[in-house]
Amino acid sequence: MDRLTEEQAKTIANMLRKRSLWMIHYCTGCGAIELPPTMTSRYDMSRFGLAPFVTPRQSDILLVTGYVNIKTLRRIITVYEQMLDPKYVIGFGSCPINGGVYWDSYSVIKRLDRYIPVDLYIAGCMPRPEAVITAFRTLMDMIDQGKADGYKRYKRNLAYYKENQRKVLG
Amino acid sequence: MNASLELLLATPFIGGLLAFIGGKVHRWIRNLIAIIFSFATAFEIIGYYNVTIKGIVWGKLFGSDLILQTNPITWLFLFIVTSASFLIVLFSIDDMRKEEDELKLDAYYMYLLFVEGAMVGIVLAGDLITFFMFWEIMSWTSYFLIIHGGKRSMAAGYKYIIMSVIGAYAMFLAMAMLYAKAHSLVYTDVANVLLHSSPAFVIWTIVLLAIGFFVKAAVMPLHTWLPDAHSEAPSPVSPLLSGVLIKMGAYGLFVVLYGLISVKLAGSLMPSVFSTPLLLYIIQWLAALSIVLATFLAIMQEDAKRLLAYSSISQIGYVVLGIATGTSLGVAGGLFHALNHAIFKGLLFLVVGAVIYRTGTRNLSELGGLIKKMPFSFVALLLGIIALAGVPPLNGFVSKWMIYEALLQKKEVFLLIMAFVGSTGAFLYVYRLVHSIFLGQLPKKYENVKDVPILMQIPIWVLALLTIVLGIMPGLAMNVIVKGMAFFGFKPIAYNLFGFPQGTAMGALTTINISAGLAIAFVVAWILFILFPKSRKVSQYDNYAAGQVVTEDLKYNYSYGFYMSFSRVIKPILKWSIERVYNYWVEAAKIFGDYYMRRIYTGNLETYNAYIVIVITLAAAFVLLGGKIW
Amino acid sequence: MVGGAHPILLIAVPLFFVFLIVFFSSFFKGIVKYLPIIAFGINLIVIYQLIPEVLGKGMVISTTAGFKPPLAIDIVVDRLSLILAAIGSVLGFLVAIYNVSYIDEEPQERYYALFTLLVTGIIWMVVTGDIFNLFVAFEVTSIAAFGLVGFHRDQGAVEAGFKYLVMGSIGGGMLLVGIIMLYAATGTLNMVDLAQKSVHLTFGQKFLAYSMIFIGLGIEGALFPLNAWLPDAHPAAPSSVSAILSGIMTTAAIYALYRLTNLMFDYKQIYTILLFFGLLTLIFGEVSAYFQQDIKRMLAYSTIGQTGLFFFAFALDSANGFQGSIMQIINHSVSKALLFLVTGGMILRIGSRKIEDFAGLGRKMKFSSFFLAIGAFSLMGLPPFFGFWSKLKIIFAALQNPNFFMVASVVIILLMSVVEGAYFFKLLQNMYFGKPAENLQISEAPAGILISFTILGLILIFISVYPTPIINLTHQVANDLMSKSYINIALRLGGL
Amino acid sequence: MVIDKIFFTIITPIFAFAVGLSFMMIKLKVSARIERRYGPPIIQPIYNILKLLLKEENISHGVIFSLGPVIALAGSILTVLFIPYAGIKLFTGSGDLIALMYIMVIGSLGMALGAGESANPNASIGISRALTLMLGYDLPFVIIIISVVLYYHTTNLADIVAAQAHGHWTLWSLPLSAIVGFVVAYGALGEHPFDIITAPHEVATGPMVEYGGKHLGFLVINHAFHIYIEIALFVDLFLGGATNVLWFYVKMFAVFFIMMLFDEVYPRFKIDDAVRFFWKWPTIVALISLIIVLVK
Repeated sequence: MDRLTEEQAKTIANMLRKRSLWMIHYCTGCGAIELPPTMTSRYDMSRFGLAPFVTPRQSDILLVTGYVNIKTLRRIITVYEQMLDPKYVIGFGSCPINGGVYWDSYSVIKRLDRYIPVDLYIAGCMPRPEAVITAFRTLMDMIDQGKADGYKRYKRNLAYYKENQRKVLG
Repeated sequence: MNASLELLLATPFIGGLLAFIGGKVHRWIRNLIAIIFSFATAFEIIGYYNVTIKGIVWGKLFGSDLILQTNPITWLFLFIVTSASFLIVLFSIDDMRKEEDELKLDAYYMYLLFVEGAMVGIVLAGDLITFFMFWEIMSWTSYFLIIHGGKRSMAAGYKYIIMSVIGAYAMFLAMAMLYAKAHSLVYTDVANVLLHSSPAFVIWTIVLLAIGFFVKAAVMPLHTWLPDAHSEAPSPVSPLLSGVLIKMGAYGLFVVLYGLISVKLAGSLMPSVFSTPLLLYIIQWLAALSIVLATFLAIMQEDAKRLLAYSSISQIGYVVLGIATGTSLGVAGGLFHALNHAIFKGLLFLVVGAVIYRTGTRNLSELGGLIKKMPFSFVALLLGIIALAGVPPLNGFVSKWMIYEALLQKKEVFLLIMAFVGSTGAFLYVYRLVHSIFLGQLPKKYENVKDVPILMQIPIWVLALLTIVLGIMPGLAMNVIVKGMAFFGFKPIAYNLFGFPQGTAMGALTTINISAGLAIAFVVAWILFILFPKSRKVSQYDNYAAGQVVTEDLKYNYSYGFYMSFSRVIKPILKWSIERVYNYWVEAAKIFGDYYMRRIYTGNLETYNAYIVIVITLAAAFVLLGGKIW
Repeated sequence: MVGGAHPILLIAVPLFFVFLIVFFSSFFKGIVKYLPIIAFGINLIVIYQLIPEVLGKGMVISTTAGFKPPLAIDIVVDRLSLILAAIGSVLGFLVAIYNVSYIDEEPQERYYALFTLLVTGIIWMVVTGDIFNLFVAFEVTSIAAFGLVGFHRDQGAVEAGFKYLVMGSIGGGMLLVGIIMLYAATGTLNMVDLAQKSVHLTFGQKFLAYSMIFIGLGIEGALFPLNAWLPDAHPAAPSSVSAILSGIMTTAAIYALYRLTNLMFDYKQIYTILLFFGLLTLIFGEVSAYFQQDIKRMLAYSTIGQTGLFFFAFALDSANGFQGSIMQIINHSVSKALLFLVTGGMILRIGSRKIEDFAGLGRKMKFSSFFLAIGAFSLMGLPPFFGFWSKLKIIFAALQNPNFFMVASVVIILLMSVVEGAYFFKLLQNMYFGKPAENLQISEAPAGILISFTILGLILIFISVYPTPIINLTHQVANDLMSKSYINIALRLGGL
Repeated sequence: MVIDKIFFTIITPIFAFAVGLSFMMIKLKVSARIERRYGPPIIQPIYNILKLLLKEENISHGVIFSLGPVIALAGSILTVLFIPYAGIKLFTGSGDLIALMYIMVIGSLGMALGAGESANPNASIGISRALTLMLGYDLPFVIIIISVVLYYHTTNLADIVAAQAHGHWTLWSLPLSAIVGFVVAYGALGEHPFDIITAPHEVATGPMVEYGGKHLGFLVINHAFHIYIEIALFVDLFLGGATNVLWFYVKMFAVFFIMMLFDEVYPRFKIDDAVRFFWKWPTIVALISLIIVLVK
């Protein structure tokens, strides 16, 4: 064990992490409808070690499926902060990117990554299960290469995120 | 150290009186006297360890001797009584300090020591008069202890004393019948007479005596006083009642069953079921029913002390069940469980008392999270509940194991099933206790709570230590029990310091291996655990609530109706209440009595004179019939 | 006429003091209240001097007016009489002290005269050896009691006094009829003589006379169903008088019944009937007591119950039964008098007789409450108090020859003991732990009251922790009764 | 001799863990195939456990919160030592079947304590359900234990195994008991329809709701032990144990495989219905079996 350098240990850890990704899906909008086919026998995301989980403590991925308004943002932040490092966020569909069809709504958050660090977006309305799976594969690659460092960014730029959150949530 | 038995008996009584008088001078003098005398009593019994004294005449009444005696079984109960009393006096010093009325406190210590003395008297008694006398003294002195608790405790105490008196008089009737036959109530004489009596007489004697003991031991269906009395009594009194006082019923049962009559005699008098005399078998069933029903009721409770009170009914069921088996192993198990129950139930009541002392409530749904504030109490409570649930490696397991094995040997499967289920049920209610008091979220109002003063912790720790010591080394207690049982004519059972070798029971038990194994397994698991990254402590409000933010004003704790789903399952049983049956009859009797009393003492002179005329008429009729009505 | 003390003094001295009270009342009123104390103090001295004599020989006899028995009225003090006379004198003495603080209502001189007369009559009743003399004593007692019951002169007291008067008169009349019947049949009034001569009478003759005597004494002695005056009279009377009435007067009547039954009517059938009377009295007394709200009424009913208990024990017709009965009489006299005295003091302070108003008194009147508790415990028969020993004896006696009826009786007795426990514990609980009324400002009872019941309470405690002498004494008494030694000794000592 | 004992003491928990883990692996794959999925890689449970253990951050709600999984694991390791397998009987002489029944509880106690300390109502409800369910399956369980013990006249598990040698399995002699035993072991494992305790959709995995990271990793390891304990006990009691490891494994696998099939087809009970179920049919059947033993 002691022969392993920290770098190598991290590599091994990342290798393990990418093979076992547990996901909590925060279903705010219509996007969740695409998840059942992703999980079940047609696409079967468990092939990649992905599995849906229920509490933030157990999960590695926060999947925000759909638009985020002010009310749900507070919950998303709570859930995100309760997750254990390393943790990743995926914005699902166009709404978390720019508000989607709700772009001019008074209560909808336009850009999720102003409030929590999003590692990956899946564009589309709705993204097909194939797109979802591709996204997960991409995330795995990112983890493997150490690029999925949203949680580190969040810690580094905590003041920035908190400021943005405060502005919206009051 | 070999003082006379009279001195041992007198010590607590003298102590009580002195404490009462000392209280007039200063409260610390009173406290000191109470401590010294209760300790002296506990210290005096050391001299009687494994000593058998056949009998000392300490008085004479109506031509029969009053006798004190001791043997190892006596010593076991003496040990329970005196050491528990000492610890409870220690605990009382701080706990009862909140009582402002010094006179009440003086009386409290007096009665505390009187109860101890009465129990010592019961245990030392060598004849039934002495036994009954101290039994009655115990009843009324403990009554005064119970009603210290305030308004609600008065109703509880009233119920207690009335039921005790009824039980005692049932016992008294049996004694009087015995006296008529034997013209002496010394145990040996009584035993001789019973040996040559008719079966009906022996059975009636046992039944009547057993009623007396069962009221005190709270065996169903005579238990209804216990939940009220034990929960409403002051915190230090509850362990005395639950831990020690109800054991007197078990002791009495033991003495009657094996001192006065023997199993062989009982077997020759009545048919046997599962090689147990019928009467004993009925007692076993009552005990087993106590175990199961009281366990179910305990699961439903919302009040910590009431929960423990019901648990006492269930645990005393094990003691009685063990004693009533009639085999060496079972009786030894029953007696050992009496000791164990005194230890862990005393411990649990003291801890709950400590919690009440700091928080002022015993309502389980109002407590929670106290582990952060009272860690020592938590550990003690944890040991107590593990022992109570009969989980190795603590003491409750060993005695329960003995009872199970004894029942297995006798193939009394239905009783065994009930005993097992009671034990599993115990796991439910003890978890309720630890969960609702110590685990979960800490309400804001208890943020400044801290552990209890050292004087209250000492008794807790002594008892906690005993659960471990007797759990790992049951041989320490078995020494006394086996020697004492030889005195009552039981076959010796093989045992060693750490359990029971193969052949005693249907299996073997080596407690040291279990505890050592557990310790090693724990260390291994712990080392594995700390190899991985250290954890960060989070606040109790940083909690999963499906995204909701938990705030202080939100009670985010599940503690009311903890086993609601289970109560739905046993609803048919819960509909039944023995207490309601009793109340119904008592009310009916009251209405009946009131009605006829008013018809007779009308306050009307004419009616009264009519009575005189009636008597004259009857007398005349009697004369006219020549004095031969019958 | 031996050893310096003459038993006649037991009656003569207090009677003399009655006259003194009447005499002094018109010009030197202040001294009147202390005269009964002196009278019964002297009585106590007399009794003390009689003790060795009586215990030694078994009996002391003195005759009056120079005649020889059976013509003369003789005073016979045997062990049983001595016990009752001693109780009477002690209670008389203590209540006399009690009166000093207790009675402040006019006309005091009449009260003291009647009171002295009452106690004298009671003592007289127990020491007389002549059946007509017994009737006289009975009437003296009754008349004094009628007056005292109505002493308060409010409506309740007058009503109670009247009821008592009517029933007591019937009782006196019946007693007289019975005595006349006996006299007509035998031609003698001396008890010993009567006992010897009545042997020749048929059961029928005797039984009719006995029924009359039984009714007469039963009314006074509170036997069911003749006792209906009692629950009214005891609460209505001043507590001092209740103590005497409850503590010794009913007992004296019962004593007379014992004596006559034992001497002349010693039949199995009679005892069997008496058993039923005892049990019924016990049941109705105790059950009624449970429902009372008025403490003195409760104690009065309790007296009925206790009477039933010791009467039952007597009716067992065995040495053990007699012993238990007499022990219970002692216990009842001392405890019940104690209870009445204590509650008298409490009622004086709080001005109410309702049990619920006694709440919280345990804190305000510590001594009173303490002695109340002790008296109640002894009555309930809880160890280590004297009542326990006596109840133990009674139960053992009842089950000496266990048969179904006896076991059933014992079950009833024990059940009634439970009822007794129920109401006494209710009282004690209320007293010690009940919530007192707002601003209850009361102090301990006045000195005279305190002294008297403290002495009585200490006596009770003493006989509780050291019952041996009394057990031995009552054992002898029971043997006396069994062997009818009354007749033999009286014959030897010239009582006839 | 002593060396042997120490060696096996070390090797037994590892063996038990390996067996349990292998079953977990197979289960994922088999259930995926029944659901016509491809399923995760066969060693997915190892990835999961290692990932959980290697989480960079762990949270704790207090000492007991952390100790809970440790006590649970310690209890499981201890229990494993008391179960004889493949002719190896380590501590079986120190604690018989009855002792074993209560040693098994230690693990649950640790779990319950930790869950309680997490201060989450979901955890408390989960524990409440777990204990209630335990009371439910305990009734038939003790009845079959008693009937087996009375049948063989010993409470020593090793002796019971020995008595079943040469194919005299309890399964053949007491078939009703064996059926009930299977139901009970199945209920104790908490698979469908008895997964009321962890029911993710109702109480968010119940006792484990606040657990993540290495704590959860320990609980998963504990689950592997748990599977081993329940099935090994069943095999020892009813299928005659085994003389060698392979044969033991095959028997265990057979039992587990049937269990997996049940797991796939049932929905979930309500907790009180589960208790009622256990107190009805399994209890009646067990009692019948017990009476048969008694009459014999």
